Amino acid sequence: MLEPLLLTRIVSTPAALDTADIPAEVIVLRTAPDEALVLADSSTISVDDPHAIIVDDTGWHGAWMSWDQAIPFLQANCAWELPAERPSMAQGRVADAPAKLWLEDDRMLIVVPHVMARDVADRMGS
Amino acid sequence: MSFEYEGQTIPTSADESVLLSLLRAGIHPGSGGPLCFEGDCPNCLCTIDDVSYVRSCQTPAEVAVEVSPHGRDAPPLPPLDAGAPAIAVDYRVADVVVIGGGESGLQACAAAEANGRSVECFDASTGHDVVAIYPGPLVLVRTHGGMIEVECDEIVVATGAAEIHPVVPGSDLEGLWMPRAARKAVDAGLDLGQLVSVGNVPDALGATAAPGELVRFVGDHTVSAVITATADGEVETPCDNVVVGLGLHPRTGLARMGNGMNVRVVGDALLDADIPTCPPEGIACPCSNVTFEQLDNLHDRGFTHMELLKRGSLAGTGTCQGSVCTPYLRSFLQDRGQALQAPFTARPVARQLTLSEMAAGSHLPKLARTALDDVHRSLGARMDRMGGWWRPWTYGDTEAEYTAVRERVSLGDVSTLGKMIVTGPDAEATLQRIFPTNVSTIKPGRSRYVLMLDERGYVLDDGMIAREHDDTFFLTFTSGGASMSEMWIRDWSASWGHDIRILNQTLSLGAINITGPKAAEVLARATDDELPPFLGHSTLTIAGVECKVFRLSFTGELSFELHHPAADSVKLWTALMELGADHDIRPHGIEALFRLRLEKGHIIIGQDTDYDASPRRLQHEWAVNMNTGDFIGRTATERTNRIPLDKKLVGIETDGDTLVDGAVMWSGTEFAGTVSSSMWSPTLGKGVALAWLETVTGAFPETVRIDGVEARVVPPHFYDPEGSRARA
Amino acid sequence: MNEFWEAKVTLQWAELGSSYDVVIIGGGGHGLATAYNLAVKHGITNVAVIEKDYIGGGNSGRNTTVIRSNYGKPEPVRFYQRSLDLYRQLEDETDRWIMHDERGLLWLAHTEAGRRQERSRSSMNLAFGAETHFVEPEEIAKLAPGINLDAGGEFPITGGSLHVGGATARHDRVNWAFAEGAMRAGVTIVQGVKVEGLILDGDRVVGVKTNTGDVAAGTVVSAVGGHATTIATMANVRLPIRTHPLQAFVTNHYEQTWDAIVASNDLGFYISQTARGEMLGGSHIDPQPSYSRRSDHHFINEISRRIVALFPFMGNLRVLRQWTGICDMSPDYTPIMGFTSAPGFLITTGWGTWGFKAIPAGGEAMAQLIASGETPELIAPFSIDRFANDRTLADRGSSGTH
Amino acid sequence: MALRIPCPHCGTRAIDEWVYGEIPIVPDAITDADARDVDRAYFHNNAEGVVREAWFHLYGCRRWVTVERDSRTDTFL
Repeated sequence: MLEPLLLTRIVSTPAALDTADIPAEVIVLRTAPDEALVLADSSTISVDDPHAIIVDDTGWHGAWMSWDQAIPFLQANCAWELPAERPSMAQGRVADAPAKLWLEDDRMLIVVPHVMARDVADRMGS
Repeated sequence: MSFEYEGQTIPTSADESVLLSLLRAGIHPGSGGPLCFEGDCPNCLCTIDDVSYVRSCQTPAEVAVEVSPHGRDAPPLPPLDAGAPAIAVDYRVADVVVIGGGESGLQACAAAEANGRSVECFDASTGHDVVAIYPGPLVLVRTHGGMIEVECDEIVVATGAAEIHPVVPGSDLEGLWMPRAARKAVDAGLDLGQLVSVGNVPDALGATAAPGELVRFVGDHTVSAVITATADGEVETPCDNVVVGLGLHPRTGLARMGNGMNVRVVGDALLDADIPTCPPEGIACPCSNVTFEQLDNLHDRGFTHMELLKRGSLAGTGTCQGSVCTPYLRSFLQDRGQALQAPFTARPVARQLTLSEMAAGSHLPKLARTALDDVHRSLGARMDRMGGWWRPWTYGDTEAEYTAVRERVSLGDVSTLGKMIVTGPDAEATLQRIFPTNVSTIKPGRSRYVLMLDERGYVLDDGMIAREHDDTFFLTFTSGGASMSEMWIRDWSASWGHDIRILNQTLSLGAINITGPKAAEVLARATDDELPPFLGHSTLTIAGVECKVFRLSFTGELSFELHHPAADSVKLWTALMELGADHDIRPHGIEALFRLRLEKGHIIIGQDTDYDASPRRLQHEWAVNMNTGDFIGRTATERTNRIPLDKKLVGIETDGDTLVDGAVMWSGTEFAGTVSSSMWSPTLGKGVALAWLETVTGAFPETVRIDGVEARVVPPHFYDPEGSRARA
Repeated sequence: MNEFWEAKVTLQWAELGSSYDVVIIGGGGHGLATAYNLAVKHGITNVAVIEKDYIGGGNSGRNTTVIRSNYGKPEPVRFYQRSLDLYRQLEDETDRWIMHDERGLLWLAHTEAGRRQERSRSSMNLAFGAETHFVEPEEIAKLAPGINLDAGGEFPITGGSLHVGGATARHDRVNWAFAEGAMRAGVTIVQGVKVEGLILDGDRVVGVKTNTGDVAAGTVVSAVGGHATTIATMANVRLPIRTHPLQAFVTNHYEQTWDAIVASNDLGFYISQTARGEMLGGSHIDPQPSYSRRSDHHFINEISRRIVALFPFMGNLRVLRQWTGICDMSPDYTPIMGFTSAPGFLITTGWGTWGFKAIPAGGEAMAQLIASGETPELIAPFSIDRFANDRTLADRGSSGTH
Repeated sequence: MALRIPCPHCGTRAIDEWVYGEIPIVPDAITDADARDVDRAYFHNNAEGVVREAWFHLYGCRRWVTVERDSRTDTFL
């Protein structure tokens, strides 16, 4: 289920990230005030910070799951409570990996470092 | 429905406990003593389906297959070849957890729900055994289908009160009942024959009341009479069964376990405990088989503190965790002139669970795998756990791997290296203070080996700094040091108020080291671009993959480190293996790498360093520039440099045998240090080692003896000390 | 009937007086053994031990009772080997059964680096009087019955070291044996008395303030576990100590048929079966400095998984109880003993997770120091000055568990 | 899971997602430069009570967070 993703990582001032020029439909995982993982390649992105780091990043694998799939997986592999808002981003330990979750009304995206992907996939039962 | 008991098939019916089914069949499974039917006592313990110490009164008969009795004596360990069952876990979150589904528990549930709060309620009678309250707060529940962990904000303890057990002589006979158990037994249709009651027992049971106070029970294995004391002396009342009502003791174990957390106690669990009369003789603690005579003996010998009495006798340390004996230990000490003692500290777990149940939801720690993990395994590599990663230790022929590097060309997977971009207006200023080197003299396109020191002046990690542009640097760290180094730099740069951007790319980039005298030749087939000079770096397209190419050397041979997008690792590896096929290219594992670097005297952090490795001790003072400004470890280095040197990392050579890592060195009869890394060098035809040499009577010896072998102390650069091969 | 109540120990309590030659703060193993040695070996009997709760109620009664000397540096190997030797004769010396059981300790390696480490440990141990041998996995399978050498594929065993002198003893009985011996020789031991301050004359410590009154002292020794920093602060002494929780658990008791003592640094646990038949396990310290003795779920959840991975047969053992002690950790995982910058104030601390095994040698050395006024050679390397003097005893290989 | 630490970026998470970091305080009373250096490197306040400390959220934002905790009870304030 987990597939390689092409993401862009951005590190910049928080203010520049807040106002970054990223296409509206693109999912932005704001992993820290000064850092984001964007589900798009870097050519579509610009940030008003001359020192920003904007790099393509192939080091992540991800999977979309319906909530029917996600709920039992999370019950057995995630010991913290998801935020209630949709859409929203959440991150923390899932299946012992540092995971990023993108939560939508009818589905969820899980993103993990590729170096953990096989073990997370085992835990997903795939 | 049925289960097996000692070769006997015991029929059961739905909603019935193992204990009740056994009693119906005329079997008392425990080793005697009153039954409570509420899980409070150790008197109905069985081994059920390979698990001992199971309260048969709390186990539904329908889940049992094989039941066997065990008395007070220790049951055997499980068979050594037994497997561990997999137990499921269900993580839940609730505002309120209510423990106990009695009247007060249900009231608490209703009240919380009326306030719009989410509630989980657990009751042992429905198979939900709350076994612990942990910080969080977290409530741990055992069910017959697995474990439930609930994180919550508030816990309501509505566990009620336990009935106080008799501990008089004969209280280990069969045929004794607590009032609630007798009620359930009668309701379930058990025939209790001539039932006699002692103490405060509801009339509805229809028992014949024995007069006066309980003194002892009489019988052979099974009770046949109860002796009570009246104003007119002892009275013997014959019986088939006895029901004993001695008062209530609140079940506060879980509430005490949650002491200091948001725990509220309601209902009978709040009752003031009845303090029972302490009998002059009898078994105070049925779990550990402790008599009052023994308690008296200990008390007379100074074991007067309740905890010492417990530790001296082991009363209260058994299966029921003091549920039976605590009321009596308190009255025992009160009788002997002490103030009423508080019950023992309550610790998890309240009612036992197996290690497998305890492990539910946890997994063995997983290691990171590089993008080449499958490639290594398909090549037959034996993988080893190192620095948080699975790494190829050897592909099966370490000698051949070593030779490929020294004589031809070889690939190594160094994706595990820590990798970090540091940029921004203050990037140079930050690194200038992080590293003991003059960062300002590293020109764009160049790189430098660096140590990272802690505030004690000891080496935390080592790696490379490469300057890309004026304000942009790329750093590498050891495989195990990546996260620590990120934390270190983030912490310090923030404390200095520096304006920098940091990106840890350790998991994003793969890295392949191509090394050996033919490395440049093979690389040239993969790119039209010019390769960087020694200690230079540049961005090139290698076999169609964009790589940051660093030219440096850990093996002592010509080497290029190719950092590339992790998704391209397999493509790049495969292309290089094909391009080098005519040179018989082959990958080398860590074992070969460790030998190659040892011949060069390159240290490995953690193997050749301990927590007190200063640059001076490591003989790496060349990597510390005291003429730059303030760097972390500078003041410590200045301070410790004024202290005479006590040990240093040196080279050791022997003509004959290979030394063993960790071997102890002697100078005469004096300890002179230990070997940290060693090998037989096929290239040099001698044994070489790195070793920690200590001063002996104030001076460093020039020769040492190791396992009877004479060894020379030499500079730690055995192979190509001028470095001409790496620079070629 | 259980065998425990038969302890012949008699504890003779006395009232706390107002002046002693030596006042020892802390009635744990180290305080009691120091008092015992002062009185029995040096004839210094005007000694008081002040315990705030009950004797042996801190770490001395919470530890996992392993005795070993398989360290990675000459100084600790020598010291702990002395302790191991003293333990061997403690039953004869005190005429009290401490349930000493020398059965060998197996230290497991799961990696090539670990294998190397166990070889190093064996070399170092043999060089300084501790018997430790490197063993291959096949031998480990015999020494630790029921072991899964593959550990689920994740933690394959690559070798180990067998520390032949590794032993266990009953913690309470060790404490009581020293307490009884000290009391009989005239030492005053009091329980439930809390030291609330130290009496200073300039820099010099000349007594203690307690909740029951002031006590003058020629020498004050802090032998407290867990709260060493708090006591030292009263003497204006800074300690290189962080106090961390250490958790452990026991199962119910089973027939005593499993004779191994097994430790794995990589898996972070150690386990043995007690004389009473309980399986007793522990792990490394919690990461944060803390004085909380609260047991948590994460610890036992993880350690159970690791134990069961290595010893699947233990999966059906029932956990009876978990508990927590608080350990004073020094920066180099080695004790800190002896004089301080405050005259009249001595410390024995930094016992981390290995204080129990050090009790006999620690008490012996502290008593020698007090009696002679000079630091015995055996503990000279453990002086608090070593940090400023750049002579720490870093020992990466022994920094893990118990 | 266990003790939970509030992360301003990620929410409250169990302690096993974090790495502990001490915030050292060298007492003003220590004035000698070497003594201050040694104190900073080795000595600890190790206070029984409320302590200020840093935790690195390794499994989340990978940033240091400063928190206060009561070391007697392990309560995060």
